[in-house]
Amino acid sequence: MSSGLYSMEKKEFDKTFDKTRVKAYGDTMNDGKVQLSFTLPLPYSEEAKEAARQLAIKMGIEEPNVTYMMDLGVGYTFFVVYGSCIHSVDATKIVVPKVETNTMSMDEVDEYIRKNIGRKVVVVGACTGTDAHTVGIDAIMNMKGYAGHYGLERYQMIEAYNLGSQVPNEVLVAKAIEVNADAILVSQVVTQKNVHIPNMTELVEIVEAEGIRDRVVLVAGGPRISHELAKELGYDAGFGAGSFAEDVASFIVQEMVSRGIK
Amino acid sequence: MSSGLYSMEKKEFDKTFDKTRVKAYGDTMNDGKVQLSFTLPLPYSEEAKEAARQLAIKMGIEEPNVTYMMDLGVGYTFFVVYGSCIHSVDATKIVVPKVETNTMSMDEVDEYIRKNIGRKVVVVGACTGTDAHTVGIDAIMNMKGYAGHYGLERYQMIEAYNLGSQVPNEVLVAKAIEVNADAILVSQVVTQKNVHIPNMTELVEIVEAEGIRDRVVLVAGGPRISHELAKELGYDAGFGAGSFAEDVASFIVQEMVSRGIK
Amino acid sequence: MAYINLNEELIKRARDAARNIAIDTQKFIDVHSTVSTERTIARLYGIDGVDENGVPLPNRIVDHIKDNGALEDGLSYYLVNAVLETNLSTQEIAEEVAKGNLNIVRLNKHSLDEIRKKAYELAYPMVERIKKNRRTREDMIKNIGEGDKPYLYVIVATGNIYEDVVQAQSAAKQGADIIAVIRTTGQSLLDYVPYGATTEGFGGTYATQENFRIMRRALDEVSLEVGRYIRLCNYCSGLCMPEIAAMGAMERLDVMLNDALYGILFRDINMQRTIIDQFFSRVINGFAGVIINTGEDNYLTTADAVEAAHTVLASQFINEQFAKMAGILEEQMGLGHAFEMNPDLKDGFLFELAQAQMARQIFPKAPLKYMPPTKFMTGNIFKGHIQDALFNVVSIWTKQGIQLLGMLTEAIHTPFISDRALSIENARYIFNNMKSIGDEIEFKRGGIVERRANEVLQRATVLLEEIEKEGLFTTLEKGIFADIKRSRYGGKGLDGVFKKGENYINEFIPLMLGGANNE
Amino acid sequence: MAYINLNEELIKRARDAARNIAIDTQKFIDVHSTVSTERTIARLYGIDGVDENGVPLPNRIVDHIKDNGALEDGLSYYLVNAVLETNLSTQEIAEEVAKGNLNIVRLNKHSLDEIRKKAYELAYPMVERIKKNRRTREDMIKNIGEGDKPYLYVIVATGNIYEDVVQAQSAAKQGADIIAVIRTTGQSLLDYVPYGATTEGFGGTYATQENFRIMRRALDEVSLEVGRYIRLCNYCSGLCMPEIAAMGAMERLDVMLNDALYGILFRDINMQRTIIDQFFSRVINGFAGVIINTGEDNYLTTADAVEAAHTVLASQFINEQFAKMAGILEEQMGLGHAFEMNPDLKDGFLFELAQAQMARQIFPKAPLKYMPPTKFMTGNIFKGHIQDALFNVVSIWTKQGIQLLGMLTEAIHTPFISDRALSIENARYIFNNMKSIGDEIEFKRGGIVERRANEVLQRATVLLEEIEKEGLFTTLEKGIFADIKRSRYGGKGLDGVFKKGENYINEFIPLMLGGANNE
Ligand code: B12
Ligand code: B12
Ligand SMILES: Cc1ncc(COP(=O)(O)O)c(C=O)c1O
Ligand SMILES: Cc1ncc(COP(=O)(O)O)c(C=O)c1O
Repeated sequence: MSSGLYSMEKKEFDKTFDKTRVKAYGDTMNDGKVQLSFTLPLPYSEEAKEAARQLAIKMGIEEPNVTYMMDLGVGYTFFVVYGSCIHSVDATKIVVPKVETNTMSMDEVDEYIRKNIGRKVVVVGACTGTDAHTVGIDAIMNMKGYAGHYGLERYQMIEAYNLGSQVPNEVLVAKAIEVNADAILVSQVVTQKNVHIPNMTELVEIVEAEGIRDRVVLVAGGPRISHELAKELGYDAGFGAGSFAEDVASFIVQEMVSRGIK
Repeated sequence: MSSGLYSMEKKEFDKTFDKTRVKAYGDTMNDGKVQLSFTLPLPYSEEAKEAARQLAIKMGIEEPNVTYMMDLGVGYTFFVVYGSCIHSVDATKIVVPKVETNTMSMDEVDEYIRKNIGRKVVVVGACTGTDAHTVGIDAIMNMKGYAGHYGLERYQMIEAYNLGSQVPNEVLVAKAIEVNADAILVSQVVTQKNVHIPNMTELVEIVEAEGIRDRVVLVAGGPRISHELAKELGYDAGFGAGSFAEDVASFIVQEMVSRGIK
Repeated sequence: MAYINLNEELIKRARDAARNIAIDTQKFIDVHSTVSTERTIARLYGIDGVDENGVPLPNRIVDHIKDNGALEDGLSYYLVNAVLETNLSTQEIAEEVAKGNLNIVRLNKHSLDEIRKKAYELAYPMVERIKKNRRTREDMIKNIGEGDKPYLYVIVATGNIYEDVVQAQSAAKQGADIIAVIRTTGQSLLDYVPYGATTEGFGGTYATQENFRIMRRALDEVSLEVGRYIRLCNYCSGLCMPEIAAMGAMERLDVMLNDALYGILFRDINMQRTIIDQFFSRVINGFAGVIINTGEDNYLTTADAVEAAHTVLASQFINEQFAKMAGILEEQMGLGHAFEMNPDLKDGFLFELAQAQMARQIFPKAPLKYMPPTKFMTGNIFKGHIQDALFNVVSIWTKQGIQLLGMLTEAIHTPFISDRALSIENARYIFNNMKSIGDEIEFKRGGIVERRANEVLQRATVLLEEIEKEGLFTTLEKGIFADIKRSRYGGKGLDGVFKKGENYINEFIPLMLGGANNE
Repeated sequence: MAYINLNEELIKRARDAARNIAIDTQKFIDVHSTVSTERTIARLYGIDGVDENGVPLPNRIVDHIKDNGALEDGLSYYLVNAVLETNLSTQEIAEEVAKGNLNIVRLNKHSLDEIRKKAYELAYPMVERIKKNRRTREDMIKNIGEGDKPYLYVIVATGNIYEDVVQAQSAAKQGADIIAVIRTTGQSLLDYVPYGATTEGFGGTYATQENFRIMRRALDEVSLEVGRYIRLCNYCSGLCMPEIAAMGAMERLDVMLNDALYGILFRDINMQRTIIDQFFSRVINGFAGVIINTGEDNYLTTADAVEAAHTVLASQFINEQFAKMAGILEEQMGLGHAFEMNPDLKDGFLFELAQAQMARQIFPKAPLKYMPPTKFMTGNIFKGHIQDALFNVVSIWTKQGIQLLGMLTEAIHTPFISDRALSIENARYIFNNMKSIGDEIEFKRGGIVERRANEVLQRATVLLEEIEKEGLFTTLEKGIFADIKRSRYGGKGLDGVFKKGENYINEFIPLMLGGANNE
């Protein structure tokens, strides 16, 4: 009656969690397990499989296991790979730029405006450039709102103009000037080949050229827009997937107050 | 009427295929697109998402896009990431160790044995150690075979003994000695925590200790066994997923002849 | 085939209302034309190419007539007259006009009868070419075969036609039956059709005649290899509806997205403009043997799929009648709908099944175009892949015609080569593993499925009868479809609409109307 | 609920044959015992712990009796006698025996009557403890609730019980209803149960009583958090069947894999040994209110699922009768079957549906355990995920009891934490989105599904009647199940089997038989 089975495995790595060296996790702390899939422009063959393995190794995958390969039929092969990634991340050093205001409810926003600004806040929004995805900006602006969160149009102290889809930047800025807008909202959903970058940049340039940059709050949003990216491009804030009207409204009014826009 | 739309995108990378620098492919040559998924032992949060992004960057992913994160409920978070991998592989330098014999049909193998060996070849096989996955070795050895390929038992010039599952290495070697085997076949399917490595190594050691290494062909197989690994561990060949009896039979008999086993 | 009991009386009422809506709108269409319709006639008369600034000659010659204040007579009148007068070819005339060497409005006029006769004669070669394309398609299908229905329809959208070819051929080898080359973002708003082979687009590739040709050639090649005729699809809807239909007819495209309502609602194209364009584009599609795909599935990308299900059905009825009027056979009517309910909905699958089965029974011969989940797709590709699987289940069960395959990366990017491979694998697995389910499984009488289908039918009928009273344009102004309001005088392209004058002729309509049966 | 017409006459014949097979085998069981059965009695009398070499005391004391050539009288006789003689506790006696200080075989013997009385008295506390566990379970379910059926069953298999806890709690939070801690490879072949908390296993974690306790505590904790009682599952089958059943009863496990046939066929455990062990283990499981899971699904991992479907059904009938005989209620019979047909099979889905619906109707109260695709899973995790999706569709449709969730990485590794999350998501989506499908969709009379089910039933009946004639052991020797031949005298553990002697007693059987109803 041997209990030899107990001792077969050597502890090969340190299994304690270290926040300065966080690794991926499959079923054992620090095992580094990751799943990968990709296509290589190489014909279905053992050599292609080996190339896939080597690519994984270059990514820092130890003992990559090519669990599947599929012939895509034109000299291309698709791979699924599992393996242990040697890289780790220092989670104690992570700082995520976030929109720094605290979110208020619709009523609180209205109240805040009454108290601190004393007049209706004017907001102009659009889906700009060639982008026709209005659902996002509608979610933020429409009376009806989104997922049970009312849009800006329903706020008593906000006057909201939603210009809709495929609005040229010039038109949006012209409208902002016409209605004396306090904030401009830009939605960008199509990001293929980074088409949103020049478009978003152009808007900032126009706003600056028109000399209104300091008296408007400039906000961008869309599923692939991060606060970080928006800041980089010269916006005051960026809102990604899962944003609601109150997030934006709270930001706008607090930003107005802190910048002294009255 | 402007055709300005045509010129918006700059060619950012070289789109020609270079076999010395093969990159992953999404929809444009050399775009480097890969998909990743992994779990981090960090609570669902923006910080965890950033950690995922940073891990991807360490793996050589440019502009990683964390497309999804899922709260696993115990301070762990699962991520799906897409991005462009900067690494490339030199496909001109790839050499894959393969079993070097050419595969003959069952009849050809029998004929080959008659001509070159002149007596029945004796093969002993088993699924060894704690491994109970017999389907693989059965596929190779059973009369019935697998996917329309008859197993070794049906070969007129092969005498095949299939010992079944969970056979201790000692028992397998003892049987090989008893029946004067020309080849020993080892199947290993469970590879969790590399449990197959010590087990496969032990067999080689026993075979050597018994002094029969030079007169048997030693073959390993299983879904995660590569020829390379088998060679490393001291086997003559390794057969992975999708192997058939004729592959193994062809190898055994040609190896016998080239090593002068008669 | 398993069936649900549908209220036949309601179906009849709905269809009658839709017919009246179409007839009423057709009255408006018949007395109007558009710049794009005229450019289409130019193309059908063989005018092609661009001027030194890259402006297409069809645009140059139609603008020329417009600039001369003579648009109401239409292009044919002046062009054919110019041929009679100058003995130049139509192409030469266009080139001379573009160079400023010729003013075709100012030429001596031949009699309308003479022009008509000549017009017919000049139209003939193109009509024959298109007829020949139709026969080539029929022959290829007969000789090399085609895929089973539901056809597997996938998109390619790299922006680069040559890269598209790689992706398309790969898809065909994996089992795709129809390849749609998605257009670049914004092309539908261009009031011209770009020219030549193109390699730079955003979220799609320019629809150009040369690109059509390149892709058709690539697909013919791979069709022979895989032993299945692979259909090619592109998009008519937009400011160039009939022009693109004509290009598609010339280059043997097989399937074309064609829906004025889509353009009105989702591209803010002026309703007068596009409804006029739609008619001619459908006449051409019909004659070319093209399967049209309509776009009512798009309603559900903005409206809720449970709430707005009846608007989809109503739109299918209207599209059916508009198609009929333009001579399109039922077998060519790829009426659209979509699997767009919230995946969290309890029994949502039964509701989807109800909608699909209902459409199947109401339009029994139509190769229904079934769109995949898009709105509720997320960055979770694993969940997405099974949403697509349930979509495939509904499709094989209810015998849809064209399965627009869902991609697991729908919420992330236009498909990578492997995304397409995985989605084809998904559909093939399910279509084969559940092959006979539609014949083997029955719907409970009076159950959720039957009740839901009849409720949707009921609401669609009421809506259609309301539209019948108000007229289509007024309905659109009121925002009844897809929650979107459009003004009769707003949107893009109104300036291209004109009332036909006394001399207006378009011989292609009598030559082509009657569709694939017009021999 | 939708139903298929099954030949009731055949069902009756099959069930009768199975009953006769069980009765016949039970005659053999009744006059035999095994070392593991005796060790179980030791444990139930409170003996636990290991000696200085790590050998469990239950083994030491049973080996002691065996070494003294007295095994035929069984453990109870000597142990209880020793209590009467020495006034030591059972645990103290075991410890003394292990130290070599005491020979309980050589002690003065009390009368059998006296021993019997004392045995009953000593057995009482453990019987009460187990009863109390059952009530605790019932109360918790009443107070905090439980998941809907099919229960979502997932495995954890890290090898480390503490790591398993993380994975299990995570799974519970995602929606799992049952957590099975897979045993390490090879444990079922150990003729002892390892002791204490363990952190090193291969493809699974050692089943030890301490590990059971650790996991039960973790699940109770998370049950309260998620507001659902989370069931814990482990494995009886193997050389320690009844011992593990007893440990499970003591630690309030809720579900246990329990199938002698599995051990015989897939672990080459001697048939006499394990069929004897099975009886006592099931008596304990039954009394503890545990749902047993049988293993006929495993046949399809070697044999073809279309060809061998009837062997699964036949085995379900046999397992039902063996369970009944051991006092297990129908509501505790998690009879196994599996979704293991080749995904390339045309209409394979309908065949799977037939099998699942048939099992549902033949065993209407049993919480059928439905196993996922494993054999045809590959390294293609994307395809795998939709194979699992179709499996989930069949399950919700046919109202299975316990859904052993398929993992997209089945062919690659034991589940990662995220694999489990994705498979729970898969099942939850489909179970909710198709909730009522079983009540809303009907099977065509005389269609593929009905015909297939009756064909399988027919073949199972013939097989059972054959086994009835030959006897179970002979059938196994002939290799009729799962294509595997086993000798009556081969396999592991035969040396632990003995014929009961005159003094043999086991008071736990009368105390526990009658199962969960035995109050
Ligand atoms: C609906 C839809 C359409 C509809 C749009 C209808 C309409 N009126 O909007 C139609 C059918 C017309 C369409 C067309 C096209 N689409 Co589209 N579409 C989608 C789809 C399915 C859903 C988008 C959506 O409505 N999301 C729901 C809303 C609520 O979410 P959201 O936009 O992220 O908004 C939230 C946040 O991001 C944020 N937010 C968004 N904007 C703003 C702005 C501000 C100021 C703030 C504060 C916040 C904010 O708040 C919102 C609420 O939380 C997506 C795929 C998907 N599942 O995501 C593809 C998708 C976006 N489309 C895509 C493409 C390529 C196209 C086309 C270009 C295809 C083509 N060539 O024909 C066309 C052309 C459109 C064009 N020119 O823009 C791609 C984009 C790829 C990319 N990353 O670039 C996607 C991802 C699909 C794909 N895989 O190909 N589409
Ligand atoms: C069937 C099966 C079982 C059956 C085995 C029945 C039997 N008699 O074989 C049963 C149910 C008993 C079983 C049990 C277990 N299994 Co199991 N099982 C599988 C399953 C579903 C299929 C394996 C199979 O039969 N493949 C088909 C054969 C034909 O393919 P093959 O083995 O690769 O063989 C081919 C080649 O590799 C090659 N080949 C194989 N051997 C040899 C030998 C030679 C000499 C040559 C030349 C070629 C060759 O040729 C063959 C034909 O082409 C896999 C999952 C999967 N889909 O792969 C899991 C799997 C292998 N099992 C697994 C595990 C963990 C177990 C258990 C340990 C779980 C547990 N703790 O209880 C137990 C214990 C088994 C043990 N001690 O070994 C894991 C292994 C993980 C790992 N990589 O280590 C897998 C991958 C499932 C999983 N994801 O957890 N299993
Ligand atoms: C009917 C119809 N036409 C055209 C399109 C695409 O047109 P665009 O190029 O405007 O995106 C679609 C897309 O969904 C459609 O449904
Ligand atoms: C009935 C039954 N018992 C036990 C097991 C597992 O036992 P082992 O630990 O021997 O792998 C299984 C696994 O499939 C089973 O089906």
